[in-house]
Amino acid sequence: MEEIRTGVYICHCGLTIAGVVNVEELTEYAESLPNVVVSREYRYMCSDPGQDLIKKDIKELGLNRVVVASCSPRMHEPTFRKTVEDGGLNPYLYEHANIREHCSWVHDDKELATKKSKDLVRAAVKRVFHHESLVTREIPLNPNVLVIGGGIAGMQAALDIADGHNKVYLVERDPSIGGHMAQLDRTFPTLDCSECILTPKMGDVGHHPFIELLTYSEVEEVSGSIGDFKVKVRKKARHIDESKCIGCNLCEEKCPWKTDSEFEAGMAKRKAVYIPFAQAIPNIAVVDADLCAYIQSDGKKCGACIKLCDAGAITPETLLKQTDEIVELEVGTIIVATGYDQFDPSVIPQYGYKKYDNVLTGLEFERITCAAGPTEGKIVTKDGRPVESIGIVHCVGSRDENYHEYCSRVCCMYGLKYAHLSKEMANADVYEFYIDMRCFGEGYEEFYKRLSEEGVNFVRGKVARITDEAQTDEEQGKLIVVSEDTLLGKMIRVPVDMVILCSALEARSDAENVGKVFNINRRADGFFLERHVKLDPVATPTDGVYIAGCCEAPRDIPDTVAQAEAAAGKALSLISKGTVTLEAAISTVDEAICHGCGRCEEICAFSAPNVVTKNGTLVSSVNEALCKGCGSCAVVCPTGAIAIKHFTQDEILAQVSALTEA
Amino acid sequence: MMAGFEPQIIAFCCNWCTYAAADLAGTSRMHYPPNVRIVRVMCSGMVDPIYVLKAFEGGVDGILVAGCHLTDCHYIDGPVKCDETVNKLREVLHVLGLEDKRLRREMVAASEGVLFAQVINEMVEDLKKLGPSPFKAKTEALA
Amino acid sequence: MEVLSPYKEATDVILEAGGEPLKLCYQCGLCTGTCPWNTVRSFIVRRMMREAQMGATDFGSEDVWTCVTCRACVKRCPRGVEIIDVIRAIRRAVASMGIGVVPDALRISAKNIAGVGNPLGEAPEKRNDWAGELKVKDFAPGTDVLYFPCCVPSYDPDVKGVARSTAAILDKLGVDYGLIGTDAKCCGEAIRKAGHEETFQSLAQSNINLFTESGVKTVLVSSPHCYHTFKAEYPELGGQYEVVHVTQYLAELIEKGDLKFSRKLEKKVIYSDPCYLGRHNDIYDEPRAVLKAIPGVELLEFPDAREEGLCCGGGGGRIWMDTPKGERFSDIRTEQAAEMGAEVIAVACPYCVLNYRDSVLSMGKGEAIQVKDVAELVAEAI
Amino acid sequence: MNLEDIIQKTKPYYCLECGKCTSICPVSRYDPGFTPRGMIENALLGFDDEVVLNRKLFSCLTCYTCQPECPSDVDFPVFVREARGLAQDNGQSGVCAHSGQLQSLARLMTNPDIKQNRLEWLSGEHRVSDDSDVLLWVGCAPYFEPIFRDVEFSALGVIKSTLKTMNSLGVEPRLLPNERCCGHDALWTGDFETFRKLAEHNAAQIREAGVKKIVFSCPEGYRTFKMDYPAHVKLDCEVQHFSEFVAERIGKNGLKLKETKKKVTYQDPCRLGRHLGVYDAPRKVLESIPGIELVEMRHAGPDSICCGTSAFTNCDSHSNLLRSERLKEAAATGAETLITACPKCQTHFRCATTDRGEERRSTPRLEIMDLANLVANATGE
Repeated sequence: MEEIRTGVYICHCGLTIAGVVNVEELTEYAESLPNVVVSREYRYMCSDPGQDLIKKDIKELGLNRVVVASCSPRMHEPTFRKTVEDGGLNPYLYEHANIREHCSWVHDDKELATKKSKDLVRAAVKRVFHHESLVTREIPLNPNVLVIGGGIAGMQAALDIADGHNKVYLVERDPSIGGHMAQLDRTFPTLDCSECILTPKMGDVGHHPFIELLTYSEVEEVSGSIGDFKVKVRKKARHIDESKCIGCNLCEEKCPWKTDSEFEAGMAKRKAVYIPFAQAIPNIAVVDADLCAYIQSDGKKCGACIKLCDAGAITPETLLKQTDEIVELEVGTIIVATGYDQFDPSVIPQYGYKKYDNVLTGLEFERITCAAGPTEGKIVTKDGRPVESIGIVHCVGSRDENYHEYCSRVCCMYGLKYAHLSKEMANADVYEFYIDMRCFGEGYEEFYKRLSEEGVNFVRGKVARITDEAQTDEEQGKLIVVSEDTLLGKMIRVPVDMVILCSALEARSDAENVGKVFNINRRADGFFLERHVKLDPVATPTDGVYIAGCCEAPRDIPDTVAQAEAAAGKALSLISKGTVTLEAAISTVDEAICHGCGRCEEICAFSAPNVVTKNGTLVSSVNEALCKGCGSCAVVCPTGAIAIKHFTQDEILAQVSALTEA
Repeated sequence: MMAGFEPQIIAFCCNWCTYAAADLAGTSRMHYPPNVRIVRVMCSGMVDPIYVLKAFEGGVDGILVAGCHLTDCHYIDGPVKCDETVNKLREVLHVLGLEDKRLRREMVAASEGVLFAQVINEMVEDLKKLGPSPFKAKTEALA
Repeated sequence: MEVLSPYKEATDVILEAGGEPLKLCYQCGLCTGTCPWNTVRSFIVRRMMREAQMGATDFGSEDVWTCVTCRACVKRCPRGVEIIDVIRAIRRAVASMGIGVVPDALRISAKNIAGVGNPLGEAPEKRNDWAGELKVKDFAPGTDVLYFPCCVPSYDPDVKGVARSTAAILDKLGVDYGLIGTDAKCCGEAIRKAGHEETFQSLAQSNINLFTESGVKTVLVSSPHCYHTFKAEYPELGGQYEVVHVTQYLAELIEKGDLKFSRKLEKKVIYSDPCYLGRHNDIYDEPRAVLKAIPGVELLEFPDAREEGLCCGGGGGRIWMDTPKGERFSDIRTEQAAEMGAEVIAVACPYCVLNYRDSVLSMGKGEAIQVKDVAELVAEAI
Repeated sequence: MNLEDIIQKTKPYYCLECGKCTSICPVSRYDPGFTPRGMIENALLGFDDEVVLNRKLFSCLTCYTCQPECPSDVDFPVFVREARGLAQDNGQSGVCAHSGQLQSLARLMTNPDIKQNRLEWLSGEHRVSDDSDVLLWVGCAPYFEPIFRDVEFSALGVIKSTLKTMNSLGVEPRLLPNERCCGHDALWTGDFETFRKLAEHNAAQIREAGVKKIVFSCPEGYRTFKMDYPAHVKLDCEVQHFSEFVAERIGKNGLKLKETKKKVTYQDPCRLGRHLGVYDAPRKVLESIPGIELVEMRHAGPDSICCGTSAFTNCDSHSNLLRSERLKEAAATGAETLITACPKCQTHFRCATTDRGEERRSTPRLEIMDLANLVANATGE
């Protein structure tokens, strides 16, 4: 075994250390420690002459370990690691003792401070004995980016990245991109038409030379790690020849098989072959195989579309033979922007959703006010009557421990938007039932004030129930919204023609599976968890995987776009660097010891360890690109097979036992 | 209780929060008793029970295990794991008859230099009241 | 269990009566927290606003008549709601539609104003009798200034001094001024706030006609209430005049050096800002400048002076209504003035004079504290 | 002491290098790097470092499978034990499982001043007596309780069952509030200093209490008291394993056992079986429970296979394979429950059966319990 030759360097830091700690005594003491061949003191170790001392000693005295006792390692450990490296040693053969922040600056008894410094130096010397050379590695980063979700977040991120001439694969589950925003009529607080601002972006995405669109597709499997992900995407069969379809929509017009239109929130019908909405990108049809009689009868029934399609895009072959296709992609970074689901208010029976025709969700009302929607933009009841009064119920499923504890952030504002549209389009009396009005964005409070001016009746109270049981003549034939007016301390009954439930935004029902595919954790509320809520809001525990938009938490369009651009920025910054640096002080497995029990795999927040079969036995294997070196796996390892490089048990116990000596 | 007894404390501090808090206490020149020696770990979740047991074997009078608050962790959930380790360890140490206050678990954020100094002050006070660790006799006997 | 349904018609009545600003109220309650009533009794301004929004106003409640229109709440309202307009609208609804009860005292005053043009029920022809031996000339076309003393100094024997002092000062300075004939009527400010809009309209129209016929350009007033209505409300009805409050007039003369004092008033004087001079019209400095200019006067300030000044309790028609002992703002201020060692409470509003003099007497402080209008003090010192 | 002294003391020089030991050694079967014969040879050839500084020295289970087969009667386990003492002095202590906590606890327990809280689990349903001359050895169970919660093992559960059974046999034993680890693991890993201190402390406590008889639920404590203490401390009392204690009362003293329908197999703990030769008593106890069907594993009695780890060292991948093999043998009998009479066997078997990622494992997940648990359940009112 190599002889350990340690050099110890004590910094005066001017007088900030030397004024309290007896540096001469300390230096003399350090030299007496085992394996220490030289010990020196200097006014400023971090200065060039100070660093030169170390380099010179490494060469002349053959040092193979170095300890500097000075300020906090958080300040100068990188400096001295560099010095040691410049001197010809591995930078990890270095240990730092903090005798300034942790000693001379907090103690004034010189004798005790000197004693403490001796302890800290001794601990560093004993610890550095066990240090080993470690190598940080750079691996190349694949510049291609995968974006999941073709809503506003995914589109924005894709455009930002593609505009920098980087290849983006945009995967969307539905037949068209656009997401929830395509279903919205107008956007608060400016009231610009959602379609007008969205469809140009959709077009840009559709035509972008650097964006490859994979609609009607879902990611099935992700392997690898930052810089080098391998992704399997299932491209579902559209049952049409995509290259031939010209989007003429003749097939849909003639198709006799109907079902509720997803895009119209079930308020209108679509056919078995359909284009989801007029501005769909790509503007090609898709066949709902479950509904298509031709497919279901194995070609024995119907087939109207085949006859009508002049372009030859629909043929017996496409309908009967086309199957899902698995596309394999290789990318360096991934942005997950899978959006949200609207909370289903029918689980709150007292609100009568699905029981009363004129109790609607926000998304349904969006379609009602939309000129292209099922009522051609007229606010009317289900049976076509004009609406004279509307109740808007806030916090349906939000801020309620029975459903979702969190605030959905957008409901106050879209509730106000509905109030405005109800006033403007139907001149209706509007009653807005709220708990708190949360109007925090740019122009939002002003919008609220404007709605007050427009004469909206704001009722502070969470609605208790919605009923059609009239108690007075005025209530006959109406829906009655029952609540406390908490500001008056009185129960209130408001008869209205229509009720809009401002339903919560909730995590996608399949968020758990999506989280597993991309190794993203979820909060208790089901949304994806960011790396740090304040300082790393779009990163996830998995390096190279970022999140944007409502999959992370409910948010409005401006925040979503900002977050999408932030996620794109993260990806672009990696692409611009071109490589990924791997942490050196990470977990390592002694395969002779490891049982492959999987406790490490279970506890790791980054999915770095994986139990694999090697030579017929199970053993844990650590993915170096994923491991952050936190050490929790080593704590749970029952056998002692796992060690954290640079923080091994030997190293820390050497330090501990050195501190308990003398 | 010994007159003039000065307890010996080892503090395992996570690199990102509590170690930084101790640095901040230094930069702010907050004075606290020199009875503590800090061992830097990357994460409080990295603290193995053996580190604590070995320190007690060595005769220290008190141990602090400190790291980030639950939501600040650099490694997502290190503090939760640390809590589990410390809680289990506490049960073991209780059977051994060690006073609960000799093992302290704290969450001290990087900004909480004041809290760090306060924790050390309190520990020194508490440990002075408790007197030397029952394991100290052994070290001294062996020495 | 009382269950409420929004009563849109009731809200509409209030809106039509000028209560439009109530829409803006978002029920934060700062008005209630600011309202001075809540230092002596409960008066939930926010709830009145809420009830008006929901058409749930109790028009029979005494609270309809409680507000002194001191404007403290409006000054602070985060949404800029003109709360006084809403209160006025509610009162208007009661007075004009008979859907509630007008308090007796107010009904009498209103009847007097409507009948004889002044709230005291005095004969119109006696309006200028206060001048007596001062022989103030009648205003005629070409006269520089019309002096309009307000009904209270004109008729109330205890307050006549305000008008007489003003006249004396004007005389001494040789100002070309006159009094309008006995056809003049109450300015109507307070009765309008008390909900009697029709009465106000008729008073205003009558005064405007009279002023216009007489060729009035500048009106000098002793009452901030006259000041306010002439300045802010008459123009909409066609009466455009330069309106000057006595304190402004005096301050300007002092500034120019035209007004010289010959006597010292060795007194500690504390000044109480009238709401309609202060918060309604932002006149704070002039009265103080006048007082400071009087030789020997040591000017004290209430702890809550200027923008924070406490009302005397006489605005919004309250001057005609009885306020129970223990709830009178002027009592609170008199007590404060006494504690601070003030010998004189100086005011610049006839309603304030009435209320403070009443407080000083009823509290038995008549020996220690005098209540004087700023004009009275000036007259004493020249 | 150097290796030469150990050789003189344990006499491996009679070794014929026949290799029977290695061929029968359960560790060698999975770990070709571990050979008892090779280790003896290295020692005899003077390659001390090859023996003493080699972490494989700590892989020996000291299970006594080899020694009975040795034509020259070399006591390999004792040779290993002594060599480990030398290894410890040279900084080699193998790879401690559970990060060395258990070794550390034993050392901490040598301290005379500690005031343990080791009997807090006692409740009203247990009957103990401070006058009794029969001692129930609780040992390390209170420490194992939190540490092995992760593998779903309750060491105190075994103690409680033992106590309950003793109570139903009309015995109210004494429990010592200040007993310490018996020192078994310290002894077998070569930490003789710790062993000596623990032995002296325990002996003093027991002498002071005037105990005549000690009942163990742990065969390691039993072995240590019976075979190792006499060489170090003076202690004059009878020691007995729980199985023996119950076996000699079957049919007497009115021990009534409820019918328990269960097909079980029995793991002979190395210490109880090969070390001490107790094979019949546990079986007799099992057979006395109505409804219990005992099926033997392929390797049973003296041929029994160790649970795979001893003294919490070198619990490595080979140990795991051994453990897995043994569990498969147990499962192959068709028994639903594996009965053992040693808490250490349970920790090790349960560790294997609580491994994560069930779908990828071949280790059978059968129920594991201590003989005492089974008996106590059968005595239930």
